[in-house]
Amino acid sequence: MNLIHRVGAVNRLNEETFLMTIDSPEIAAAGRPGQFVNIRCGGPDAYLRRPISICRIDRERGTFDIGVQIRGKGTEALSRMRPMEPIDIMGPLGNGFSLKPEDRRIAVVGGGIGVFPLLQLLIEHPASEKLALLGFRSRDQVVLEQDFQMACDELLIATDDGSYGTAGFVTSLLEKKLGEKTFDRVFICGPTPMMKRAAAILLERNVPCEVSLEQRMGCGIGACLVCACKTRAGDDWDYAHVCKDGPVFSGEAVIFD
Amino acid sequence: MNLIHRVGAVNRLNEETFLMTIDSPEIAAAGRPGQFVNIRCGGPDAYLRRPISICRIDRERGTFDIGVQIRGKGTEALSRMRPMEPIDIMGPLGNGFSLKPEDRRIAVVGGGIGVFPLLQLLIEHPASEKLALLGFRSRDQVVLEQDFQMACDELLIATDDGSYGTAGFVTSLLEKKLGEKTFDRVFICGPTPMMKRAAAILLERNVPCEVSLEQRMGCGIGACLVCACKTRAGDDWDYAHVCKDGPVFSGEAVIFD
Amino acid sequence: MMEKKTDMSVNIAGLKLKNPVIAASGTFGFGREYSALFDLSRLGGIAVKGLTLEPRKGNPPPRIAETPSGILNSVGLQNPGVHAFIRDEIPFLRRYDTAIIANASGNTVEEYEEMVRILSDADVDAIELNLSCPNVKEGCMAFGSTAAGITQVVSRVKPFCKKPLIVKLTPNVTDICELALAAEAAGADAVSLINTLLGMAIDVKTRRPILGNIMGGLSGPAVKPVALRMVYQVSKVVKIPVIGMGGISNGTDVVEFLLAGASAVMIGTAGFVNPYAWVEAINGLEQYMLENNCRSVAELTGGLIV
Amino acid sequence: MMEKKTDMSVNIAGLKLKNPVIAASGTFGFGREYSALFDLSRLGGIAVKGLTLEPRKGNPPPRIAETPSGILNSVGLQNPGVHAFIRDEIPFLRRYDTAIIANASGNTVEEYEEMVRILSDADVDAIELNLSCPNVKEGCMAFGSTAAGITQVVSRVKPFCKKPLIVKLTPNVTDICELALAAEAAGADAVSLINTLLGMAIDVKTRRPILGNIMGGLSGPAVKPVALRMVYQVSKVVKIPVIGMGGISNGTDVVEFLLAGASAVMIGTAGFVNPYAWVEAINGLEQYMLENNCRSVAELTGGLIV
Ligand SMILES: Cc1cc2nc3c(=O)[nH]c(=O)nc-3n(C[C@H](O)[C@H](O)[C@H](O)COP(=O)(O)OP(=O)(O)OC[C@H]3O[C@@H](n4cnc5c(N)ncnc54)[C@H](O)[C@@H]3O)c2cc1C
Ligand SMILES: Cc1cc2nc3c(=O)[nH]c(=O)nc-3n(C[C@H](O)[C@H](O)[C@H](O)COP(=O)(O)OP(=O)(O)OC[C@H]3O[C@@H](n4cnc5c(N)ncnc54)[C@H](O)[C@@H]3O)c2cc1C
Ligand SMILES: Cc1cc2nc3c(=O)[nH]c(=O)nc-3n(C[C@H](O)[C@H](O)[C@H](O)COP(=O)(O)O)c2cc1C
Ligand SMILES: Cc1cc2nc3c(=O)[nH]c(=O)nc-3n(C[C@H](O)[C@H](O)[C@H](O)COP(=O)(O)O)c2cc1C
Ligand code: FES
Ligand code: FES
Repeated sequence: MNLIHRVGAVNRLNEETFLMTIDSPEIAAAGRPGQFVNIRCGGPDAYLRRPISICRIDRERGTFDIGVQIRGKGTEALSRMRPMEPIDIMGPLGNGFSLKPEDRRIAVVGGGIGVFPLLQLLIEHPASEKLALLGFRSRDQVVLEQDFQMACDELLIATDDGSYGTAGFVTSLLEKKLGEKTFDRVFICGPTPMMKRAAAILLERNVPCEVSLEQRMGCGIGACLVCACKTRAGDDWDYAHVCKDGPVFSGEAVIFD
Repeated sequence: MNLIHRVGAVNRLNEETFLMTIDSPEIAAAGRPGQFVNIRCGGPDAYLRRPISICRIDRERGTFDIGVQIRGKGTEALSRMRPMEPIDIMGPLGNGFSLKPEDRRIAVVGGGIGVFPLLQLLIEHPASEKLALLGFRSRDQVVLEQDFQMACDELLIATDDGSYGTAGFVTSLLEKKLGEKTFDRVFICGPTPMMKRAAAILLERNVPCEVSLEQRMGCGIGACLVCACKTRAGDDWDYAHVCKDGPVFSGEAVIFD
Repeated sequence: MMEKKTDMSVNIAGLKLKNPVIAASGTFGFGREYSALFDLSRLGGIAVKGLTLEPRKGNPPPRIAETPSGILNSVGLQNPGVHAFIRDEIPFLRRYDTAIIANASGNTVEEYEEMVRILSDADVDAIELNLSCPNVKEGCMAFGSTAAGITQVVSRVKPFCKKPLIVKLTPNVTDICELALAAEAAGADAVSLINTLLGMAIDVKTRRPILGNIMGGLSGPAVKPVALRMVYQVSKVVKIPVIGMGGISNGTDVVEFLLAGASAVMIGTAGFVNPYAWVEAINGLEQYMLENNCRSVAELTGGLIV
Repeated sequence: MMEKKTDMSVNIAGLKLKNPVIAASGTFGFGREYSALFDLSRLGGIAVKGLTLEPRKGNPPPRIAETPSGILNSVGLQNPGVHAFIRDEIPFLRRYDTAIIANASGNTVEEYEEMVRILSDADVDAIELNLSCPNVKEGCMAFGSTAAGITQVVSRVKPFCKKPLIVKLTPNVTDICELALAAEAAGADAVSLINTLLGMAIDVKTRRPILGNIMGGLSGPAVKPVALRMVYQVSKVVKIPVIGMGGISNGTDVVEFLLAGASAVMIGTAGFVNPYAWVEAINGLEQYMLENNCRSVAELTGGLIV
């Protein structure tokens, strides 16, 4: 696996979020929606790599985009990288969302930075009808609206404070939409409470769904077993590992607690 | 003390040595020859500051130069800093060389990177006759020759392998010169064996000398006591501290062992 | 309505500090050098360089090695002796409105007793018994690494101690709680921890140890997780206040130690990298308290939710 | 004249390794994941994920926290059990020309014995007894932190052990030499050290520990000075080979551990940051040996000049 790639464009999306293009024909060719990359961000204190989802892939140009929210030392260091700088990335990693031809009508439900992996999914999914429900804290947190617009048939946005789109949680949008129609599969990514709620809503209505989980990681490839998440195993439960068994899991499999 | 200064020009002197100008009216105004600054070099692994001598001061422009040899993580990170970048420097620190009007005839004896602090000393010293004896490993290690030439009356260079100037050690040059004339004071900076030898030669002939010592440092200001060096204390000895009592010591005071 | 300002003061077994940030012993000398950089009155207190009965020269150089996110030191208690401290340094330190904590070491139990007797009559605010220095052959760690040793020293000095008595513990032990409990039982008014972790660095070019003394004490951010764990463990078992230290570099780190159970903290190594670390940590703590509506430091102490 | 190539091989009490670099237990799984990145036959050996008699689920997440130049982990020995290992993993590992070291833990002395009996009849090259895991409640650290505990376990399993027996020591003790000597006396063929230092990390925003299990084991470059010191101390007192580890990231670090007294080394955490750390360390060691005219690894072992 080649680790050294190159930073392309870096664009601020809002005060704390940026979109970074990475030049990497290898990752662009191999990457699938829902997979992630593990980035060595540098900076004196960010020892471990940071897992970041693949947000969009341009296979012709051999580049892919990541959308990143600055949270701590690592993402902060990452945000200061400049075009043309070398960047140390392992990827693509993890399993990605399912792309089944028989899923004709799909929806994505994204919250905050959880929207990022859903973009490439919408772009690439073979479904004939695609709905995107995205939730943000407020108007200034809304990102990639146009890009999502172009990648789906209908885009609905909810903001917690009502400063843009519908006021309230994206899960309410989901419930409302489910009153109107059903879906062959729904893909969810966002804060855990949101995913838990959304998955519950869908399971209740027997709509299959996939969720993309987050967990702190070590190796990023399945060797160290630190990125555990609780999943159903028959009548019992077990720990699966987000980096290798996920980050995408079927909604029924995950035990949110 | 203001810690944040700005990198000016950075010029390679040879493969492993560079000269860096720092914009800092404060340090330029307060700095004296032989004093040093303590630099936070950055880079993931260079935790401590690095002590580096003041090499030249331009008080009008409010800048000073340092000459640095790349040895490890810190100096390596320092070498990658670019003009206009902010740089975290404590200084000026330490005591510096004596600048006595009664010292009419002086010589400096420098070896390798030990030549750097001697440049500003030559520039600023009030003596009427100034000799510079500089030793390097080989021709490609010779640095700042012109600058030294302009700052003294006579410059002699020795190289270990004879590829430039006189073949042999700079201490041999010193012995030869002492056969011709004497000096009111001699200033020495370089590898420990060289300083030990030079000081011995001079003490034998009752020529006062000053040596600039190196030691690994913590605080850089005299509080932590890590930068100990052995000095005479009456009939006994004691540990003095390079950062506060030095880096310049009188040749008689130091116990080289 | 009057706005209630955040109260930063703490009271450690009778030792009143205006804020919980103390300069750690051995990293701050007797304050003179840092007084040129900032007003020492900003500090909660100053634990002065480790004192012994007689002056000590300390260990051969090099006395410091850089390690990943930390340092090793092997100063070996170089100090002018307790009498010179009282004569030359206390008057200087008293010019500032900050607590003076005398850090005392001895080679024998008798010497510890003598030190405590002398310091009890000196103008210091507390005595910190260093039972944990890894850099000297006799005394110190020898006493400090067993509960019996701690009991022996602390119970011996306690009757003569007229100041709050802080016992400083070494982390180089199997069970730090046992040591803290021994100190408490023998009369310590507080414990401080951690001193340095014994470590070593090697130069592959020369094939020699970097430190003149071969081994040295590890401090700085690298040790913070160990220090935090020990503060957490100890503060759960003792009733006396715990002063936490080990790798603290800023206000966030201070809050972590308080949450883990510390009543005050000390900062050392971080000051070598950032000479304003102490002041910035105080400011950072205050800001955290304001942002989180903490009225007092005590509200944070032991506030970890588990 | 034939040029003599540097000989990288080592022999640890009958365990022959083509080079002294082993993947540390728990950081390398059973090799499958890294086999996609490089040829496992490059490695001197692989210490597989810590095994127990029964499958174990391990501790609740989060199981990792980043610390300055290191990490804390609290995996808690999640593993499929020794039988699944023998059935499913050994055949895979045997495809590569590298030594298989089975890392074994037990809750009781009986379990340790049972593990050693089972693994003695399995196709592994050595057994590493994990007497030092800080992340499980019973067993392990409990036995591993006293000489008596080590003596008890090691002398119990030794008669049944048909493979080189490596005893892995915990650094969370007052005197690591005492433990190493106890292991040696009870029949260990080698000791490996260090396991992780017990530590903790706190999130000041949530006021909770970062790890689901509150405390965890510190590893990575931060612990290197402590590990190096312990390897130095232990190798001076035992006659059996010492396998050194703790924060090794590259060839230079490997040389440091060899000079301190190690006969081989293990690398773990560094591989999370650089998945080629093991291979690069082997290359780096070889380069050092060539540049310094070392004919064999044994020439470096214990070669520190003090
Ligand atoms: C599969 C996956 C995909 C992700 N995709 C994205 C994305 O597309 N865009 C984006 O902005 N963020 C994404 N995240 C979250 C991102 O990894 C964290 O925000 C980031 O690691 C925080 O690092 P930091 O240095 O800023 O914060 P710090 O607090 O300094 O991080 C300290 C440590 O905690 C870990 N950590 C902290 N928060 C998280 C988290 N939420 N998940 C995993 N590890 C964490 C860090 O990796 C690091 O090891 C993803 C996480 C996972 C697991
Ligand atoms: C008073 C003084 C003035 C100096 N002036 C100059 C100068 O003008 N130009 C120049 O090139 N070098 C100078 N040096 C030496 C310079 O400080 C070291 O080369 C530098 O610290 C090495 O850092 P590193 O990160 O490259 O090496 P590393 O090996 O990574 O350093 C590891 C640690 O050892 C310390 N260290 C290593 N070598 C030395 C040394 N020789 N002296 C002190 N600490 C050391 C480092 O500061 C650091 O803490 C001076 C040293 C002192 C004490
Ligand atoms: C250079 C140096 C000298 C020290 N000297 C002493 C001392 O004399 N007495 C003492 O009790 N602790 C001494 N210590 C230990 C510190 O007080 C403190 O316990 C330790 O460094 C951990 O804190 P830190 O990581 O903030 O430095 C010294 C530490 C350093 C780095
Ligand atoms: C995630 C993780 C899991 C570990 N699991 C085990 C284990 O199962 N058995 C064991 O003996 N050591 C285990 N260790 C300890 C390592 O083998 C090693 O002793 C320690 O991490 C120090 O080496 P390092 O700094 O190179 O990682 C584990 C370490 C880590 C980081
Ligand atoms: S991060 Fe190592 S197993 Fe997932
Ligand atoms: S470096 Fe601290 S006293 Fe010199």
